[in-house]
Amino acid sequence: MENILEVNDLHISFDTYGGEVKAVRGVTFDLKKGETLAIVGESGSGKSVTTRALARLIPSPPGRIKQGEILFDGKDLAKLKEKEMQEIRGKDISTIFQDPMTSLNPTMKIGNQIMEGLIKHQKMSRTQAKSRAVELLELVGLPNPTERINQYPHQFSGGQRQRVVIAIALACNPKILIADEPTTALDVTIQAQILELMKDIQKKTESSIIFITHDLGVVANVADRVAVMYAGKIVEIGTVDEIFYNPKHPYTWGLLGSMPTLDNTEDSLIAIPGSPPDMLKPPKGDAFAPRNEYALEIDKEMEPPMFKVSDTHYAATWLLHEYAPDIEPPEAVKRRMKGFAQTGAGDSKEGERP
Amino acid sequence: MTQEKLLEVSNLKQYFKTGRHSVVKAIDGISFDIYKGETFGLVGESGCGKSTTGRTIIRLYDATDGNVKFNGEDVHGKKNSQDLKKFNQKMQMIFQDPYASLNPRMTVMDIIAEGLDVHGLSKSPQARKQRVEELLERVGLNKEHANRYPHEFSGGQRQRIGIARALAVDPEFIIADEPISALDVSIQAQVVNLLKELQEDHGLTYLFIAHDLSMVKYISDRIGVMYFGKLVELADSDELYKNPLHPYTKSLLSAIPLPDPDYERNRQRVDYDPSQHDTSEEPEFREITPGHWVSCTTKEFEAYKQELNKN
Amino acid sequence: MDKEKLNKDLFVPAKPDENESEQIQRPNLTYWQDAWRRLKTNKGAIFGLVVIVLIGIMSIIGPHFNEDGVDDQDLGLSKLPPRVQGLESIQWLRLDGTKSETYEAASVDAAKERMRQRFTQTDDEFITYDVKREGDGSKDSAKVTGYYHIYEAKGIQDEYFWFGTDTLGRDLFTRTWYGTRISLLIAFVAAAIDMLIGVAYGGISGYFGGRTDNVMQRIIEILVGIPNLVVVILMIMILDPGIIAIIIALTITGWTGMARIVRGQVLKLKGQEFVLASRTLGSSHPRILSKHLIPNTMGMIIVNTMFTIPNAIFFEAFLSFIGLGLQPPDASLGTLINDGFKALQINPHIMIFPAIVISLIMIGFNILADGLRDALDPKMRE
Amino acid sequence: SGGSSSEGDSSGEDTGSTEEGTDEGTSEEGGEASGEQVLNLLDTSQIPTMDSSLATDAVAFQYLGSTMEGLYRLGENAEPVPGIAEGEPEVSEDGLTWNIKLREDAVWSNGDPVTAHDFVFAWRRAIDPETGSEYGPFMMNDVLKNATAINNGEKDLEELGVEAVSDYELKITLEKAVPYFHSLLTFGTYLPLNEDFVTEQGDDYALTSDNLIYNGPFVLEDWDPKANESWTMKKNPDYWDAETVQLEEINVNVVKETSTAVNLYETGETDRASLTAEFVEQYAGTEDYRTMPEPTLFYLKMNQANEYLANQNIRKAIAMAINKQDLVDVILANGSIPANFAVPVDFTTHPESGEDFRDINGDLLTTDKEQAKELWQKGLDELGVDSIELGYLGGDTETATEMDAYIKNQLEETLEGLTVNISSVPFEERLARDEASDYDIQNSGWGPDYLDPSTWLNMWTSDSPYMTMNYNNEEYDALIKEANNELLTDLPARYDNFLEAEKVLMDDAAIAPLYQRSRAYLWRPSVKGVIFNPMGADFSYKWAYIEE
Amino acid sequence: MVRYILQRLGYMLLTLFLIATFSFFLMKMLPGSPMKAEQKLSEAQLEILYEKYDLNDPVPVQYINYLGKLVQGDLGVSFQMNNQPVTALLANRIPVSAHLGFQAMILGTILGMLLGLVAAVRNNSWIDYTSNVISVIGISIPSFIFAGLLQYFVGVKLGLLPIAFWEGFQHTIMPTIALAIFPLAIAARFLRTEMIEVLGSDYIVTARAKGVTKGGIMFKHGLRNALIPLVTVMGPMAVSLMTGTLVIEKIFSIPGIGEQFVTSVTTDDFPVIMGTTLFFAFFFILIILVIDILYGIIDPRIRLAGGKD
Ligand SMILES: Nc1ncnc2c1ncn2[C@@H]1O[C@H](COP(=O)(O)OP(=O)(O)OP(=O)(O)O)[C@@H](O)[C@H]1O
Ligand SMILES: Nc1ncnc2c1ncn2[C@@H]1O[C@H](COP(=O)(O)OP(=O)(O)OP(=O)(O)O)[C@@H](O)[C@H]1O
Ligand SMILES: [Mg+2]
Ligand SMILES: [Mg+2]
Repeated sequence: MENILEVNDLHISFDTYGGEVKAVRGVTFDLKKGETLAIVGESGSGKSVTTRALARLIPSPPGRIKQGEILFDGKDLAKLKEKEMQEIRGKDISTIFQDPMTSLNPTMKIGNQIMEGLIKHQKMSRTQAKSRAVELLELVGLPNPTERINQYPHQFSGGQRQRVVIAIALACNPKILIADEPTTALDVTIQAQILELMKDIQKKTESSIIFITHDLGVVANVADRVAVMYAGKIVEIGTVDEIFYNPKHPYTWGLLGSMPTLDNTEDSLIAIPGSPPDMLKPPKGDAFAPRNEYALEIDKEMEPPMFKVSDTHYAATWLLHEYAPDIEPPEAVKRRMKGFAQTGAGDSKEGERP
Repeated sequence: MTQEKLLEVSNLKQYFKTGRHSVVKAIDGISFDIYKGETFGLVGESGCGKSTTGRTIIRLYDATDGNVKFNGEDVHGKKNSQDLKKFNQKMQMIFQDPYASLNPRMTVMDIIAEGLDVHGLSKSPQARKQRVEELLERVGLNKEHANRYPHEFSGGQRQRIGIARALAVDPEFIIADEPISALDVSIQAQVVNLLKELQEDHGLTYLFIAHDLSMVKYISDRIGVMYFGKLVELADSDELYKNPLHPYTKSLLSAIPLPDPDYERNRQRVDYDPSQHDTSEEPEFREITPGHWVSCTTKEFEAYKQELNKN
Repeated sequence: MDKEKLNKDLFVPAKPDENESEQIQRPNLTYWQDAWRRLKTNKGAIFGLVVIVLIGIMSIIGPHFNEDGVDDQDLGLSKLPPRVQGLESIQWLRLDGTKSETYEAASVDAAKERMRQRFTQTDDEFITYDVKREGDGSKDSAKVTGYYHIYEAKGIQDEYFWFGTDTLGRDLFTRTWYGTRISLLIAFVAAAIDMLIGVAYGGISGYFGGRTDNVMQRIIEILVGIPNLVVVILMIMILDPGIIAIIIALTITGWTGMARIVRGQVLKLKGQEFVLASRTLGSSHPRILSKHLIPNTMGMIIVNTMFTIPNAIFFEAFLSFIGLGLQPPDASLGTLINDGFKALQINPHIMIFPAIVISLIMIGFNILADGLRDALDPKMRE
Repeated sequence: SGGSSSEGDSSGEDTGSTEEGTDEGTSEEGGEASGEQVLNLLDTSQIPTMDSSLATDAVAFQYLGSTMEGLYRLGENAEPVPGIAEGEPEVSEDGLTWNIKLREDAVWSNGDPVTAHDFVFAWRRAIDPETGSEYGPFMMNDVLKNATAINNGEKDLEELGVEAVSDYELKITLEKAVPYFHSLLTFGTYLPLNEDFVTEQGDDYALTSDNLIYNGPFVLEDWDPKANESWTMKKNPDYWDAETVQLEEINVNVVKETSTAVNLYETGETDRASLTAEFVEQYAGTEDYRTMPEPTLFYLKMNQANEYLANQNIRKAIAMAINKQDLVDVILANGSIPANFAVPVDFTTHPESGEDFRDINGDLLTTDKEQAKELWQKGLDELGVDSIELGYLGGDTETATEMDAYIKNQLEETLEGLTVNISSVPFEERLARDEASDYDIQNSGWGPDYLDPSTWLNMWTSDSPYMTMNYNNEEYDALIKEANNELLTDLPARYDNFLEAEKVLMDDAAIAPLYQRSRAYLWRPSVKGVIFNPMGADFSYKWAYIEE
Repeated sequence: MVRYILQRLGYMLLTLFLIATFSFFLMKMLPGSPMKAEQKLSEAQLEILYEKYDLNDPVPVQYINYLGKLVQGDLGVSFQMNNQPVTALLANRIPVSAHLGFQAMILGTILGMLLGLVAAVRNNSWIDYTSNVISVIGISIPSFIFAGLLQYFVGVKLGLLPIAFWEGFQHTIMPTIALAIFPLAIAARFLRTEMIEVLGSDYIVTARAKGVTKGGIMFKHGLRNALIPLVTVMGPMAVSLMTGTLVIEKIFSIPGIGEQFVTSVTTDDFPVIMGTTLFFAFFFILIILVIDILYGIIDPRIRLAGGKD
């Protein structure tokens, strides 16, 4: 399948008074046309920074892309000028941000915020843009769009605001839609509606989506492929089934284990102990090691490379090395893996999916 | 049930005046009891009045109507500041946003010790320090953290600080207002585990507010479902999950995303349409089977009974 | 992948590190101690602080640098320009004890004559001329700058007035520092009033809100509505003019701006969860105000104080100007500038030095305030 | 203008007479006028009123004087010259009845003739208590017959000692033979008013230049104090002596800031700017710089209610301890002269010898620090104390505060054990405290109201309304009383009484004279013929012209 | 909205009434009386004068009379200014002060905002530092010094602009500049601080993500959101500038209300003091109201109705 975006060995740092924060430390992935790639990972693992870098929205200073390339349409976005970038943003690459409460300008009417991109990129007149904005609001399921277009963000509920943000992002039929935790602030019913909406729209417009979240339930719902990030790196990447039913990285195990399922009967959840590393001084070796109960001595010495599990599935953990002892994943994960084996969903499954 | 009632909420109402003539009925006549030692979960969509319920119970707001009894005493009747203080010591709250609930200009030591200071619970600075360190350890932090500021912690750690603060005064009852919603999944588990542990060790009673049903189900003994300021269903957590009756509860359950791609591919979401109810009759809160209450009209009542019998 | 290079022995489960080495033991400091520690690491703020402290020290010891007292008059030494040992030779500094003037006239001689009139009215023994342009007889064609060596003319050998003297022949160095003392005092008093009354009033008004707030805000409106001047004049009846009167005049309305700002902030903060948390712990109102709300408005309070201080300094000057302020021979920077302003064209030194000091104070306060604001915010660590 | 002047209170009087004024081009023929006859002037305050009955201050009298004509106006040597009056008055033997013929060619600017009725109306209006005039009673009580009683509401207006014998003849009856009445008649309060016009205007009278009519050398235009701070005086073509008047136009702007005035002078936008000491240094010696001495005295009032100041030696010590020469040279720097007296230089002359008052009495209370110290010690011994603390009430203007600081320093340096605490208060406040006798020492000033030594000496009697310093000297009181009653018709003897009284006053050091003021100005040299009057607060522009 | 404004106007009347009351009684406590002249008036005459100006009655009666007249819009006549009606006096002088203050306010605010904007955008660059220095100087050096320097150099030395008086636009330039320095400094400082914060907020990133240009970001998105604190400080400043400034009016000989007011206070001209005070208070409260309304316009989140108890 055609790659619409390729990211190679991306490094991003922030220069702060405390020193250099290495937020992203060598991220490589690609995005295919029409697919949804979910990026999961803990708070601070570099999800947002990575994706903001794609639209060159890293505040600079203090942020800078230290190295790596972002290939889109044959252009390396990492090296484009701000002016050229302005042409791409909103038109080819759109972004939906995490917090619907703060990502809309509180003093500007909703309509104007939607129209802005249309007028700039599609060279529409105001009236054209306006009717398009109404269309978009209808599309994202807002009732009374003609009236609401003249209202301000505070007059919208959280779910409605998030839809507006989505409408803005969709305005110019972008080739890539980056959704940075678009539903974190919403309650489940609204979240479900929005996820459906996004899938619908993706079907219609054939756009590719990068979907950031740390809610694995949401990932399971939307993603075709999943990348798991930890401490500025992708530690595991694969199809959604591979990640959920055959996870290889202990961090992925931790993530999967910490979510209770409705039939969970265990006394306690599998929590990942400790807190994420300080990106000012990322630890030597495997960044996850200090919190990893399956850590090997080598984790303290050396960073693991990406081991290939299947054509689509890679993971960066020494546990996959041939020298590594056989380590049993936790019960909950094993249960999943069992199910995976039963359904027979394997590498072949990937091929069946669009 | 023979369990001892710790908290009795009856017909509680909380209206907010938002304009000269407009009133928001944030909670509109809800009643439930919480038993000693249990965890009572309260779920519902954002803005349905969960936080308001918690805050009204702990007297952050003065109730518009109804009453709350704690240990048999009317909470809202108390006016004397001495009584109030005692009450504040017995009932505590953990807040939704672990960061916003910590004063950014206080050290963790001072934050946790605030309750001690207010209630004069520590005799000397040493005792105070010791108590804080003890609390920090109990919530899984270490005593070096006492001199730091809230922003220096991760979300999970912050929420632990909030818990330590609540524990400092040795409460019997803790209202946890969405204590995990703002946290990372991997951290949520830490906090939930901690809350459970504390409950076992100290016999605490929780009112656990959340909108994430899977987590609530995991931690709660009984669950109340709120919709638009009203309690629409209340049951044991397993019962509620197995036999949701009220259409809103069904809709809510159907919307929870599960970390299982196969399940998700086949998920059928149920939409809730409030207009499906018969509006000619004011719904009442009725017990369908023992311990399973639903807000319904008489007709619905029958229908629900039927439904349960079928299963 | 170089499997060979990897040590097989390392592929064993790691022993968990019990000693959390990353935990740095931090000294047991209170919020304020910690703020001070942070302030110390801010170079700008320290510079500001040093400037203010130096000026403060000078205001105490400066008046004693020479024998001249604040009110030692000698009309014979009236309006001498500044002269500083060692800097006399640096022309552009103009600290060589000469008065200079440039005249344009029809001819060089006419200009010189004008100069003589201006400086001595008699002879030009102590005047040196610097002819800039030879005249051709037409109007203003010649241009001459003259330097009048007034110290020599008056036979002053080894006395150096670093900032010059004023009309009464008082040493301006002494007076400037003495005035600085009073201005600083007023600045601090104004800041203190802001802090005490303004913060408390605004805090209470915002915290209790509702009717209390409404009444308290109307009171402010009334206070601001009644012109200061009326109130101030009224006070002459009760008090004699002087520093006490100034302070009271400042007290009456000086704090209203601060009160407004604090109120606004408190209104914003009082619904925050950490305040609610404190309430659920049973904290009293004063405790919530003083421990939670006020510390979190500190940034605004400090920024506002930066404006209060110059306002107070010039309000004092204005009071002196209408006769309610300092009584002669006392001086403040404000009154010195007021006085000097009149003679700006002829004897600029009378105003320039106090103006420099006041600017230094303000610059010092500003960067100190910026630093302080950061220091008081624990988030700004590092 | 009378009253305690305030140094540097620039809204006060602009009086003075210049050397130029006396030695060139002030005769009625005037000098050769050439160039555009437009004068641009500045004043330090708005004209508070143009109603001659209500006018109280120098600025008002200035513009009344330029636009109105009374019976007489002051000539170049401060002598009354006929205005509306035709020639000198006819005075009765006892000096109580004055008959004055009026010229018949004088008209108001609305065409009405100026008649004797206009004077009767104006004077009655001024003394009518309903009018609320301050200067009416001040200038007329005890002068015009029945004025005091009328003003007190005890008699009818009609009983005032003035009547129109015919349209052009005025008969004035006095209470007593006031020797200086002639000069009083030049005063603004004695100006005529056109009854018809004033009544017609009612409350609007004199609110703006449109609510006024004029009979003087100039007419006022564009004056509206509500709106503007500028006005214009145009030559009055209907003025009876219009041919003497050469100036076509005088433009006046209010400028209170000296530096602004100087800047305006520099750019040629004004022909005159008054200078404060700071600017004197810059302009002294230029041809534009002029100083104008005036008969205004400044002195320290010492309140004898204070037990220390009740001691004559202490007072004398204070009076002698201040170096007045330095004060005028350095601080004022405007030509003011040290005062060692209570009646100023160049004010009145002896009716017989024609000698100046000052030349006869000479210096009476001079600076002598040595003697001051001795007297001080003596005073302290008498009082049995070794230190004294005194309050000092000063003005709040620039020069005033500087001067007060200087005086404090002088006193404290010379007189051991003396502490002086200065209170600088606004002018109004100082008046209030003066009235309440609420001071120890007060820096005060006085300008004359008429040409007679009594304008200086009357106020120091124990029963004078101005006696706030509790000075009481029977000898002095007797001398003044005699001069104002028995000796009214024996002018030389009266004059001697005044001379004697001044000696008594100075010997007592009742006040400590400081200086006789002079004013420093920048004057365009081309402006000639402006007369400076010692009183009545007036520059006379009637004879002024511009010579290019 | 209308309702809210009416309600606020109600409060305003109440406040004005209280101010009138307090000022009235304070005024009665001022030393001296307007009739205290250098020349002593006779008792009888004083009596009549007091009668004429209603000063004879007991103070409470005077107060009632005053209020009665006030309600009819009659502010009385000036004692010192030849019985000029106070309303006419104010009506003539206030526009001048207001004009000057307004110009200075506009000039200062606009320049200050530009400076603040540039400083915020080029945070920590030399422009930023320059802007800071200008602010500090503007705050720490009083306007009369700028006025004096302008007058001397621009007026006298260069002869570019008229030195004084109020006779047309040219004449307003220098006083406007001198007066504008302070608001300029404040505006620059406040806007810079706020703008830096706004530029870091999420919706700015959203706007950038749409491809909005730098200018659009700054003016369409940033400015309006950074305006609230600016409006808060500039409001009362506008009042103090527009109600006359003693020093500048004096230096430039401008027939405004500031100078007039000081004179009236020092001469105990009660009706003028009262009139000016009431006007000042009215203006002040009005501006506060306008600011509150502006808040709502600038930031639709701030609901006017929320301004009640
Ligand atoms: N402006 C900045 N200055 C300094 N450090 C930054 C900045 N922005 C991000 N970082 C750092 O970069 C790292 C990655 O941040 P990022 O926002 O990408 O996390 P995330 O994975 O999106 O987390 P979340 O789930 O909380 O959104 C963090 O350690 C963060 O502290
Ligand atoms: N102080 C208040 N004034 C006016 N309305 C309020 C106030 N507090 C809450 N409300 C309203 O009451 C309703 C219930 O609010 P509440 O905070 O209890 O919801 P919630 O269920 O806790 O929602 P969430 O899950 O988002 O926390 C909401 O519509 C809210 O807007
Ligand atoms: Mg993020
Ligand atoms: Mg809530």
